[in-house]
Amino acid sequence: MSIDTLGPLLPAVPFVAALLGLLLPQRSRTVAAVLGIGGAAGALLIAIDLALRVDEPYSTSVELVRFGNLPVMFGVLIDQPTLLVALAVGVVALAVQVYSVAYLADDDRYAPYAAQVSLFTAAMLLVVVSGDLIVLLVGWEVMGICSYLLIGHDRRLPEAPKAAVKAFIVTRVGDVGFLLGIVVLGVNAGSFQIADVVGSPLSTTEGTVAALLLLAGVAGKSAQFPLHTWLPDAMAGPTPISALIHAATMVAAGIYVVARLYPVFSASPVPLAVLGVMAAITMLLGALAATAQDDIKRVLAWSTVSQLAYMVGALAVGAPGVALFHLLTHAAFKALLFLAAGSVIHAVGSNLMSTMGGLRRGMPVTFWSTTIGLGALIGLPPLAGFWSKDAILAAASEETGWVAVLVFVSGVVTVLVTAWYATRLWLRTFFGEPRSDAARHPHEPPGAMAWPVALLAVPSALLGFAAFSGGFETRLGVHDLAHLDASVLIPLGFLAAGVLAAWLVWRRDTAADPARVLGPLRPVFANAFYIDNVQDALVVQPVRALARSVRRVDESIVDGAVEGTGDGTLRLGEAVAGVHRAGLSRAATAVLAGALLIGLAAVALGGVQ
Amino acid sequence: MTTADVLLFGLGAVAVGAGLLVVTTKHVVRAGLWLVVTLGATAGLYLVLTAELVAWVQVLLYVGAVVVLLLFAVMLTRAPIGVSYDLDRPGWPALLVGAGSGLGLGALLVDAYRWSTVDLPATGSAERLGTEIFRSWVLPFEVLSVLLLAALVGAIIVSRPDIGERR
Amino acid sequence: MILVAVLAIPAVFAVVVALLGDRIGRIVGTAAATLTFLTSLLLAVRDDPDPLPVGGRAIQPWQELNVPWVPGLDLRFHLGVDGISYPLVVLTTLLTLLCCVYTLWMVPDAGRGRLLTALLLVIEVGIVGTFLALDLVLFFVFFEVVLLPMYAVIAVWGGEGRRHAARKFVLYTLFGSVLLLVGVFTIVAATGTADIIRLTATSGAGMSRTTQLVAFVLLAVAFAVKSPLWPLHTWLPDAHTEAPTVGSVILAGVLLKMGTYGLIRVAVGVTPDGAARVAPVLGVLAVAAILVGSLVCLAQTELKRLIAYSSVGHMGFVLLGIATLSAVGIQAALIGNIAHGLITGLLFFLAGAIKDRAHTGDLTRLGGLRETAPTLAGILGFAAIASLGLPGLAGFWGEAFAVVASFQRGGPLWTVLAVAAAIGGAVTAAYFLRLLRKVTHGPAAPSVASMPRLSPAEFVSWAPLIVLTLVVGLLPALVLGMAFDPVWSLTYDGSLVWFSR
Amino acid sequence: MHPVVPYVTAALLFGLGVYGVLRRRNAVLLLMSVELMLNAVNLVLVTADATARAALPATGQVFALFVIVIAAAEVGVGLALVLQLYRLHRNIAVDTVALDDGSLDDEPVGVG
Repeated sequence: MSIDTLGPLLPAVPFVAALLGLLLPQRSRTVAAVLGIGGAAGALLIAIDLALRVDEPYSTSVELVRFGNLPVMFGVLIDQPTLLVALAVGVVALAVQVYSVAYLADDDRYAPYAAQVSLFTAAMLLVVVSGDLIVLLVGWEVMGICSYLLIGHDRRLPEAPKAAVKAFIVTRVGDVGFLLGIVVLGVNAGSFQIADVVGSPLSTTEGTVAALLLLAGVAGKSAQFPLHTWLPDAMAGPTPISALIHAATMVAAGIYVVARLYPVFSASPVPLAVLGVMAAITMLLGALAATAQDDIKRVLAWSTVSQLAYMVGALAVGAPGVALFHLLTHAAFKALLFLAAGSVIHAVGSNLMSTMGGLRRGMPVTFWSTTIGLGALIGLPPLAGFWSKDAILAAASEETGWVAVLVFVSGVVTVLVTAWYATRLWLRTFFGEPRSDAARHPHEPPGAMAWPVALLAVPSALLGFAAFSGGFETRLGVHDLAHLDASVLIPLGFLAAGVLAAWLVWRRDTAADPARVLGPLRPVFANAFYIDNVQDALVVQPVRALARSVRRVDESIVDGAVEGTGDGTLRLGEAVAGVHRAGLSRAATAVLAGALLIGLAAVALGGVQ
Repeated sequence: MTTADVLLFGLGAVAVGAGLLVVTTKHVVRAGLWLVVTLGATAGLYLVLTAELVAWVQVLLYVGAVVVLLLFAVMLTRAPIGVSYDLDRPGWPALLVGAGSGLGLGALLVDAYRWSTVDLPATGSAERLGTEIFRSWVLPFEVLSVLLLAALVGAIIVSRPDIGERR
Repeated sequence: MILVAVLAIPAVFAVVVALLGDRIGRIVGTAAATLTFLTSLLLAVRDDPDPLPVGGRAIQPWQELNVPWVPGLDLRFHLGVDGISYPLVVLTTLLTLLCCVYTLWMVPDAGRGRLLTALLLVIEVGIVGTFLALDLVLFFVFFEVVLLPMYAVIAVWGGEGRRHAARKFVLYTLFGSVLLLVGVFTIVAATGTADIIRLTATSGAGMSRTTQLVAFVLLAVAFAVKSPLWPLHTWLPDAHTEAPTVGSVILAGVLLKMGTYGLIRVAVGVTPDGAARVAPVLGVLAVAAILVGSLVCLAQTELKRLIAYSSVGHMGFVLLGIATLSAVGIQAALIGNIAHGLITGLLFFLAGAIKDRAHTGDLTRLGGLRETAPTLAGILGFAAIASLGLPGLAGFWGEAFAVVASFQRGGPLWTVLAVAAAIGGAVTAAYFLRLLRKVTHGPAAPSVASMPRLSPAEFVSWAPLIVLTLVVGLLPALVLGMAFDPVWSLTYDGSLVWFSR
Repeated sequence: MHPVVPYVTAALLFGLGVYGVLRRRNAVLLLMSVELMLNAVNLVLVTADATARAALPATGQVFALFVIVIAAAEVGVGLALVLQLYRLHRNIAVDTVALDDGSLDDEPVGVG
């Protein structure tokens, strides 16, 4: 089949699977599973086929609708990074679908779940391949709704609906900026095609405004400061969802879109500076918050926030290719970590690390895959994370300007903190005495859960070496992606320090939580500097109060005015009737006086002619 | 100033004076009597204006019947013979409207006729008026008779409590 | 002759249905509605297949009927359909058909069902007539025909406070119609003709700028009452809350569109200069409608009232689109109309179903619907998500491109309006998700404990709306393809920046 | 003769009649004032016979007769009403008569 039809087919296959899945009655699990996995596998195969056959970027477009002089074209713009990201999405989606079959074995609403995951995959692929900003926005928001639906999937968790609404609202607030950014670009370029938008000349002010507006949407979707508060709460969703949506794909979409529209951002220094500052703050914020979490999924969530900040940092220092490289490696090892965490939770029955401990004997496969994942996360040399994080730090060091310095410094400090919380997680989960009876005799998860985890361990380990192959580098548009030289020693030093510190603190009392060392800072980190409460106080409560007052105003004044006119006329009627209810004599006087006045008027007017 | 004018002036003054007393006297019965004087003066005016039949009809009907009827009413409603002080209401609206209309009309008519003179028409004797009425005014005449009949029957029904018991 | 048929069939059958027995009446009424729907589809057939494009702003109706109606008063029975009115006519006939099907099984308790069906057919005549009329006086006549049957529907089959609501609805709309009448007379007196085609072609046929301004203001206020623009909207929540399910669907689905359609066809078409001068005010009020509508919904506690106020918000977007007076804006308004008709129609069907089953519309006493009635909860979720303007569903195009049009108009005012409208979109998402969390999520509330299953009537009447919302969302060209040329000519080749001309 | 004299007399009489109607509380005196007004009108009619050029001769006087007849009928009915009013209220003060609130329908105040 020609690549022109393959392009649009990429999002179409999972979309069709999703539609069919949604129409199925809820009980048919097997059909739903087949549809889900089939959709994901189909997408992956198409991605692989496209990756093999496409070597230079091509685009197709057919006019979807024309608003005045602004056409909206449905079509694809496929270039090398697109295919790599599409591959990553395909792999992770397939792994999650397979994993979910076993993970949600006891869940009776599996069919809509699988369909919603397929719908999500379709939306993500649409964002990845779409050549038109409006169609990209369609995928962008459908992803948001799927994340809302899937977070609220688990009925047993009371906080799930609230987390789902929060996730969607925070991203939707970001998307207001995203829509306005697209509108600015579209109106300026006269069309929403990415090629036209990137090509058309932008005045600096307009470019900066558009870039900053897009940044709002990216900050919302990729959980960057200040719109990051929804991601930790999104852990209320089932774990495979956290792996797919809140680790690998959706949150990475923001980074991907910035990379795709990079000329708009690099046109003027201001957006890059904002990116840099945002990255620096979020990196540290995420890492520090992760150190004090007791729930294993929340640790990984905060780690995702900080890793995404790395990618944003790479974008800030003018290296979109490196950011995408880290995106790919992060997708692999973070999905692995989440799925492994899912297996651990499945075995232990609770998310809290305080109830785990000593699981390495009972769950060897999960133990080793988590070790690889954590190693990649902290940037242990042979693993993928080391190469991509090192590339970011190298890019930051080569770039001049305060933004690069800021990114480099915060990057290096974050390496230290990441190493610390990763080792803490590793030790508390798999070493020391089991702290609950479920942890005493853990069992390896069933095959359908173990295999995806094992498969994902492969790219987490080996993807770094791909940086050496020429083809991979050209695809990312970066010259020497991976290089070993003196500058790599600095992060390695910080890494070793972090691991050692965590190990030493843990060794003194294997049962206790190393986070106790933080002392008074612990609650601050646990609540992520109370940003969530601040946001709630500064934004949510005032809006609710405004809503109540607007409603009161609307119902009392505007409606009051209308009802008032009604009652007013009634009262006026009664008043006039009252005047007429006079005694005989007053009436007589009135009549005769009236007659006299009319006579006089007649004479006066009559006399006028 | 012919004799007619002098008579007109005199009788007019008498009529107006008596009228004033009708409306201002405190004695109910005296008001009735002053009314008789006014109507008589007006009858005189008609005579001066050569309207004989109207004058005599006036005297016959008005003074004879209507005033007597009014006096009957005064007696039936047991009006006090002497002075009674509750006869009048606040004067200013009445004065305002009364004077306004009287003087207004007067001014209008004075402005209309100034001091022009006109000769008196042929005497309105009985047979002239009779032929006139029964030649061109027969229909109003008949209607009026029906009206009179209806009015008096109505008056009887209204005034007698035992006829037309509604409840 | 299809034009006459589309009006004649419902009119005649309305009388027939009123005379028949209850059950048969409703069946015959539904058959009539089906026939009208099919006939309305035939309206797309053009009189002459390839019309030579006549320049300027003239309307080129696909089918036209121009016959003297009252020669003495020079009134003409002038009907015509084109790209702008066709989708609205089809939407009207479809919604009326669905409502008749709904009343086929879900017999309203008060009064006799067949009278309700008959009234629906009469309302259909009025609305379709308004969309087809190309003569100002005829437009006003059909505009008024809708009023009394709607009053009857609300007053007889409504909820507890139906009398007050119905009275308020009629008097408020009548206030608007009086202004419309004065506006129509001003135009006819000034130009001597009531023919919309000629008036649009000559852009107000020589009316002086002040008369155009006065005429536009009168017409705009009348249409603002009908398609509720913010300060004139307070009849809507009461009417919608008290109306029976079918009444609310028709009221929200198409009655509001008469206002916006009138604004496009009559106000902007006939008095463009007046429109250009009043457009900023209209824009500001439209954005106020969006913000106030969505904020009030955020604090609303009754289900149907919330959906009614959401209509104020959505129509705010449509009116913003119209206020920009550009081709993008008016096309956004047109698809916003259709989308709102479909989605809010579905929402009111659902709200009616929930209220009939749970006997309460109070959000605090509803909850956990998805535990006891998963399909109903699922469809409510779909409708709410469609209504909050999720891209990929019908609601998105109208709202997004209203923002685009407002931004494209340029200037500080319109940019601020665009930003405010976009923020309104976010608040819309907030209150719809709050609605879903309160109604569907959480443990099953006692009022929702025993929910009877969905009856076939409900499925049949809702399915077309769901499918159409998805299809129009994915393929907006269905609605906008045909509307492009008339809108392009209506707005002086796309960018009616009048005063710069 | 100078018509202005009877006209002015009539006008003054009419003014006095109006004054009387509005001033008097006693129903009978009210009727007397009405008689005054009617007489004023009659006087104008008769005088008009002399001054106006009418198509038919002596129309003024004919109308004067008709007015007298009507006046008689009016006084008859008026007095019947006054009697009934007196029977109901024991006094015939005009300003206690309320026009609409149905106070006339209540039971007559003890006869005698």
